[in-house]
Amino acid sequence: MKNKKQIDFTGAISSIFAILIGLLVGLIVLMLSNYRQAFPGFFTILTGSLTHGMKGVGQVFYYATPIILTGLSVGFAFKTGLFNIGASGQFIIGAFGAVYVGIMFKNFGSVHWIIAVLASVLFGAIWGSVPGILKAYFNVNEVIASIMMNYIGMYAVNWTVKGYKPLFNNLRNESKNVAATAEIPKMGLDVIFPGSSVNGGFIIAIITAIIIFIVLNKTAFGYELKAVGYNRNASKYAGINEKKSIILSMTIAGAVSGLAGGLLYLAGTGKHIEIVDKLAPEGFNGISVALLGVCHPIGILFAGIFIAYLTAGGFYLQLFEFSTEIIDIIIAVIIYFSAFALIVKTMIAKFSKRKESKGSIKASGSEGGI
Amino acid sequence: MSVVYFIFQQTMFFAIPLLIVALGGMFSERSGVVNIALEGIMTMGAFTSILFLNLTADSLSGQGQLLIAIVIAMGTGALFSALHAYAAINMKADQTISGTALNMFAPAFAIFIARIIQGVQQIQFANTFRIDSVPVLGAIPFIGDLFFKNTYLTTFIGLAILVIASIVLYKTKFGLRLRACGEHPHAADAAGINVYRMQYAGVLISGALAGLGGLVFVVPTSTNFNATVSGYGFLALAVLIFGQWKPVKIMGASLFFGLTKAIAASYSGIPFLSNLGVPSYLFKMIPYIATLVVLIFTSKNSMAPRASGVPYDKGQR
Amino acid sequence: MEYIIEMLNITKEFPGIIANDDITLQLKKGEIHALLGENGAGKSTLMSVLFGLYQPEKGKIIVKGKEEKIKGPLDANALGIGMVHQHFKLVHNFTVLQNIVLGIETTKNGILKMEDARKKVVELSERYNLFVDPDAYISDITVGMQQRVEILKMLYRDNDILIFDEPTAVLTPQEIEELMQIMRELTTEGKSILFITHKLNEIKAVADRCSVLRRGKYIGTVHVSETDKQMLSEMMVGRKVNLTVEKEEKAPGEIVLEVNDLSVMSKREGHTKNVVEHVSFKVRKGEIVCIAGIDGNGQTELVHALTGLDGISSGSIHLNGEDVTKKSIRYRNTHGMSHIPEDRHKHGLVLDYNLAYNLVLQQYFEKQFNQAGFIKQDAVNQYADLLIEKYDIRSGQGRETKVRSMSGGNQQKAIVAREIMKNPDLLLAVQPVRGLDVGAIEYIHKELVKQRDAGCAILLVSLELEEVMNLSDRILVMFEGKIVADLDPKHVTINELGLYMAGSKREGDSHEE
Amino acid sequence: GSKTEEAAPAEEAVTEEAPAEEAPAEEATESEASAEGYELALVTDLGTIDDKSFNQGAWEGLEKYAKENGVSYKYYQPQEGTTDSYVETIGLAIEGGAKLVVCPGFLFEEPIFIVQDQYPDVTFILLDGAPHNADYSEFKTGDNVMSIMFQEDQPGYLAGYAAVKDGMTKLGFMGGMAVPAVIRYGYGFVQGADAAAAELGVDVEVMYNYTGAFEATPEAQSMAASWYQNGTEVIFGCGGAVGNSVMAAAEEAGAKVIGVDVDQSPESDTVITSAMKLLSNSVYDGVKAFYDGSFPGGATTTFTAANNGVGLPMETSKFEAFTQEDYDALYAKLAAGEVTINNATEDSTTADLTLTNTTVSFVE
Ligand SMILES: Nc1ncnc2c1ncn2[C@@H]1O[C@H](COP(=O)(O)OP(=O)(O)OP(=O)(O)O)[C@@H](O)[C@H]1O
Ligand SMILES: Nc1ncnc2c1ncn2[C@@H]1O[C@H](COP(=O)(O)OP(=O)(O)OP(=O)(O)O)[C@@H](O)[C@H]1O
Ligand SMILES: [Mg+2]
Ligand SMILES: [Mg+2]
Repeated sequence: MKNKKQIDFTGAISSIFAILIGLLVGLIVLMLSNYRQAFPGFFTILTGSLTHGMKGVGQVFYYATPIILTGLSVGFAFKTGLFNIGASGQFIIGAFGAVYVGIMFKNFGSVHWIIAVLASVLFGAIWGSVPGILKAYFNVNEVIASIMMNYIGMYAVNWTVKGYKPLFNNLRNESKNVAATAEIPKMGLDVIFPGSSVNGGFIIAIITAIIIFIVLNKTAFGYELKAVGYNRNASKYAGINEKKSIILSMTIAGAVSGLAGGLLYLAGTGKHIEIVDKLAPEGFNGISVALLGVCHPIGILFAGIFIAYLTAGGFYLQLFEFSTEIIDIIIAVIIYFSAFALIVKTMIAKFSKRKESKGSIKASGSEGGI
Repeated sequence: MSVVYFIFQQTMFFAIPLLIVALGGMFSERSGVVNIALEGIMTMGAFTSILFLNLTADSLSGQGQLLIAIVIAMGTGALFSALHAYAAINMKADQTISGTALNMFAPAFAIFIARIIQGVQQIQFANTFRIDSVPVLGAIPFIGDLFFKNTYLTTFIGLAILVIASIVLYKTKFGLRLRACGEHPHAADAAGINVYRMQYAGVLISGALAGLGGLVFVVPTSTNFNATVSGYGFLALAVLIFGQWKPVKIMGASLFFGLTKAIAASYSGIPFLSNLGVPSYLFKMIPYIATLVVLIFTSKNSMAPRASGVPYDKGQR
Repeated sequence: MEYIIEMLNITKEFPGIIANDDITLQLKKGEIHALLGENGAGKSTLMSVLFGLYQPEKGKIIVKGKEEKIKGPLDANALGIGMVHQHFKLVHNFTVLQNIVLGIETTKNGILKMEDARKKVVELSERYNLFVDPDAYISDITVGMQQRVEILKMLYRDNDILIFDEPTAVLTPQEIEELMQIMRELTTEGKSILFITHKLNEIKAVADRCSVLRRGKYIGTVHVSETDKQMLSEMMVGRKVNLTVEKEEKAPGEIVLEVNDLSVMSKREGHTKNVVEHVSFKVRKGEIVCIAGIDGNGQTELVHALTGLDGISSGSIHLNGEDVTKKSIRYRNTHGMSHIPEDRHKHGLVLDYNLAYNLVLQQYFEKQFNQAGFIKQDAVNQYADLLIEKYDIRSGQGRETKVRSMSGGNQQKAIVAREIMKNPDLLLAVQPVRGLDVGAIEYIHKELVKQRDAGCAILLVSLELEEVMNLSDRILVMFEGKIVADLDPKHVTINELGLYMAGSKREGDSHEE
Repeated sequence: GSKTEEAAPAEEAVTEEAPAEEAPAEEATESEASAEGYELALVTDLGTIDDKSFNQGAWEGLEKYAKENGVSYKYYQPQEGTTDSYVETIGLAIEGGAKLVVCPGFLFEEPIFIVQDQYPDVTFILLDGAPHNADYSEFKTGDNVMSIMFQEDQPGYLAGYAAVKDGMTKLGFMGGMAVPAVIRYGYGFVQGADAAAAELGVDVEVMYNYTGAFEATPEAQSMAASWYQNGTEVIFGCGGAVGNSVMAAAEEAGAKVIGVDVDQSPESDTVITSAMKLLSNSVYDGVKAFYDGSFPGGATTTFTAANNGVGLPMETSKFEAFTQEDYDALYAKLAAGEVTINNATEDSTTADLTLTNTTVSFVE
């Protein structure tokens, strides 16, 4: 009866198992395409970002920032029973909010960037809330609503940026530069990682992950959101306002994706909203990050960093005769095998059952909860 | 009148691939497996079949070449989707995860292989498949102009698939069993049906159709393939849900989507529409906004297969 | 070949629990063999092993004298074994006919041929008095009808070994009577039946022999004719069980619940109609008012209206004198109302939460478990352990058990514990002991009486006449959405009550007689 | 089979020169052994080297020189489309041993402005732009930088003129993204058509649109098809793969296409001519000058008709009425500066062009 709650490491173990297989497949592909450079190439994937000093590490964190956040957005929604495939639209709308404030409001001085970031959160939240509202009140499948909102968001942003002169740099067919005051401060990271693009956004991402972790696992609010995700009827029975919960879930997910957009476009690296009719890939990468991180906020944090680290490795892989798509292949394989978590868990459970005495074994029940 | 024919034909270019792929998705979901990998499977199907078109450009052309390409596209799609089936069915994997992995894998793989084979990632092909006018049928007034002129074999294949899909789903043993698996696999199992085998069939059919959809999507609209199907796999997913997982409604949904997309893309060449002075971005957004509005009115009772997306586990209730 | 089925030394383990521990069960040809045991004793598990859903760790199964490996329902069917699961395995959007033929369809040129099947089904249903509309959709027919479909499924397959897992828990008394009749008929045709039930009456009524399990272990097999209910329950629980409820007369106190002219509209296949029609009644402190009626006469809708789960079309609801007609569910829950719901999986539990979290489902937000928005995990754990101990909720891993993996009976206990421990002013209990073993029933009935004695007003909805007669201080009979009688259990017989419920007798009738 | 196949990175040649020794960076490891290998480098913007546009044209020029002279070469792709990332990628190319880096596209204006001082020993060729800082307040082209520009309005003008002279009066222009080079092509095209229309005394209509991406999409195909079906005779497909969609539509409608940047006639029989800028020649010349020691650093070279840097491929063109003589005459006038073309890309629309016989329907 007196089972102390034990931390469940099986999720992490199965992710590591998937990563090992993915890397192995990557190595095989490298060998098949060019075996002479395969090992140095492979080594570069693993160490590329580490052998360029603190700058390389800083770059990994910089690239990790937006995908950690879209990953948190997707993962958070998953935990509450919703599939937010609309991170892409929320991301670009959030970016627009930030860029708009960054360009138009020039008199805010040192709090300018904070207001711009808040604008991105607000815009993303509004965009995310729409599928939530449609689901809560009209039972519209959130997957299809999110897909539609992706396209509407992309077109709306392109239309506005292009159509509104003060925002549009017509020489480059993209948004203008934001004011210097709107750029995210480095928060000391430039001292640790000199020469890299990493900035305070990374710290904000970490804080967001921790907040989401606490909300989901320690608060009554998180209890409600998850309960609604698992069983809408029972939640209603328990007096939870399930409509409100669904809307709030999507709104928060949207806000986090919007934040991702805001932080990226305010990073001061020369990123602009390009007038291209193409969905932002960061949103879809968020799905991968969330899944690799088993939808756990802290897992997502590491998954985001890991994928950015591999991508950086792929960047340095260009010093050899390989095309960088190998990295995408490796990541895809990793994600594929991370889907086998359930089986791996069962195997772990069987294994530990043999070792431990009965009674303290985790059930191999259905997890994953999407 | 020619504007009507024109819009109809353009509508078909958008609607037919959506129809084929969404029907594919329907088979998978009706068997209980969510397939969000449609985008990736389309990419793979288009990749191999167009590579085939490219490689045989000197020796083959016309409908014969297209038919072989169709077989290749379907075979590739089925093969590729087997990865999803294995994960979802044998490994009881989370179906979103393995679908996402496939979506990510396909373009990377297509580019990687294209570069190895021919150096560049785009694959050129010669489109020798358009039918100016179907013999005899093309001469029928109105109907002939509408259906049998300036068309592709694939349009008819798409419509044939619709008919076959409806019959298979509702009139055959296979369809009955498939639907049972998607609604209540334990019931199917208790009735002596091999749920795993039915789900494999569903996923493989979805793969074959999505692979074909990839080819059908690319052929009329470009002269090369660049490892992407521009999000049409996700749109097909939307069409599937919009069409309430039912063949005829899926057809309706893809026509609706195809029509609004065709108008959005071609309004500038249609004097009546271009004179309205509606900004092009609004036209571009209309298909998506209209879909949302329609969904608001039609979603009250979801017809989603109940067990779709839940890995089937004998032991569980 | 005396035994048609022999399950020898079966052992089946789950994480943390041995569900079947060296169990032996022998079924004779042509007999009805009851299987009895507490909740979680391992009955369903044992039957699932026989039906091929689980593979046992140890033991062997001999069917018709031959040892068989049953790897799945397909194998089971081939051996003539059919099973009616307690949670029916029917496809909700298929017709009756489609459900019956599923898996053994006849086709012509690849196209389904339903006509022969239809003929055979009609024949079977006539022969066994199992009338159903072959073209009705499962989602449109009653639970009793659905069960007939399940039975027809087995007959259609010519199964001769039939397993019924708690078939009666969801049936009305009339339906139960009919089912027993059918079971008897089936055995006269040489079919053999394994019958799981918690209701000793039923065992006495139809079973030839009865095997008893306790905590995964085999206790013994007896001839039903040579035992009585008391002995059976003692075998099962391991102690004496008091099968009748003891309660003292008590004068009811102030009004806790007052319902005035309540109507509920419901949309069913397009057209709307009143499923609860102008209902008015009161429940006072210290009384157990029972709503009796055949399933589907508006009880569910009435309760959902009282709790706020569904809206109403007219009328008012007062709780402790306060008008709560427009109040939220949460408001009612926190102002003295408790609710043991009818559908424990749909409403009562979050199956993927652990037991502890489920035990605070109505209270996680209260000060006791909540500080500045944060859940006090230690308090939750302590509370959970308390309830588990007090109500003897059994599961593999205590409060950390995913509720989904618990046996149905124990799931029910968890809900009852949670709702009673709230110390409500008004307890709405809808079939609170459905699926529970006699020991647990005894306990819960005692708890209900204790609540009543402590001044709680209890509104009990039950389909079981015996429970109604035993427990209630007052009986309201519902028929077609109306309350057709307000009776005193001491002045009415079970038979009369049945007539009221069937709509063939109305209040006032007795005076005219 | 198309010409793009030539654009393959010549792996054979290069891998042999990638000896596993010595790395330049501080933290030398074996993994970087292949550094020091690639003397000539090209950094793409977000496109790939087979984008049928800047990247590809530039790559072909670089590759041609490298192959002829046995120099090692390689291209690099940035991780994202930001100035920082371009700078980082140029850094990687230099780490990889580059002595000369070709940067095609105006997106490199700012990155080159930064790296020209950061790597004074490395030489850069910037196509389609001039280095400047983020807010355009400072322009500077270092001695180690050669900036190459094209007057795209001239080939555009030639194409438009030729089409109308060839008897067509309903034209279309489908650009990719509205970036300066594309805009210049389009404006030149319209004005050339107008000039010919004035000479012939006919009225000309031009449908005009920027699709918003350099990609082949069904939407682009559909728009082109709608124009053709509405009577448009030829469409100038001006934006990388957008042209492939236009060609697909033209094949269906039995209509004509004008290609862009390079001679696109091998890609489809519908291509009647192409408005070319000799990207690959310009890069070839630049690289050659670098090795000859005559690198024109610090200056901007503009390729125009005057230095034979733009034109139509008359050998492969399929004109009926427009002759080589007509072409030569107009070309000479352009070279001599006798034709003025409005090529102001900033804050102008097609409505700002002065046209006499041409109406432009701008499709937003
Ligand atoms: N798949 C499973 N995983 C884990 N534990 C299980 C599983 N199935 C059953 N159990 C456990 O095995 C025990 C026996 O369960 P079983 O369902 O056989 O009991 P039962 O006799 O049918 O009870 P009831 O009368 O409540 O229906 C229970 O403690 C239950 O929690
Ligand atoms: N997801 C699951 N994980 C583990 N065990 C499960 C799961 N679902 C069901 N079980 C177990 O499987 C057994 C058989 O299920 P079944 O529906 O027959 O239960 P039951 O106890 O007879 O039903 P009831 O709830 O009406 O009492 C039960 O003991 C239950 O505990
Ligand atoms: Mg049971
Ligand atoms: Mg039970």
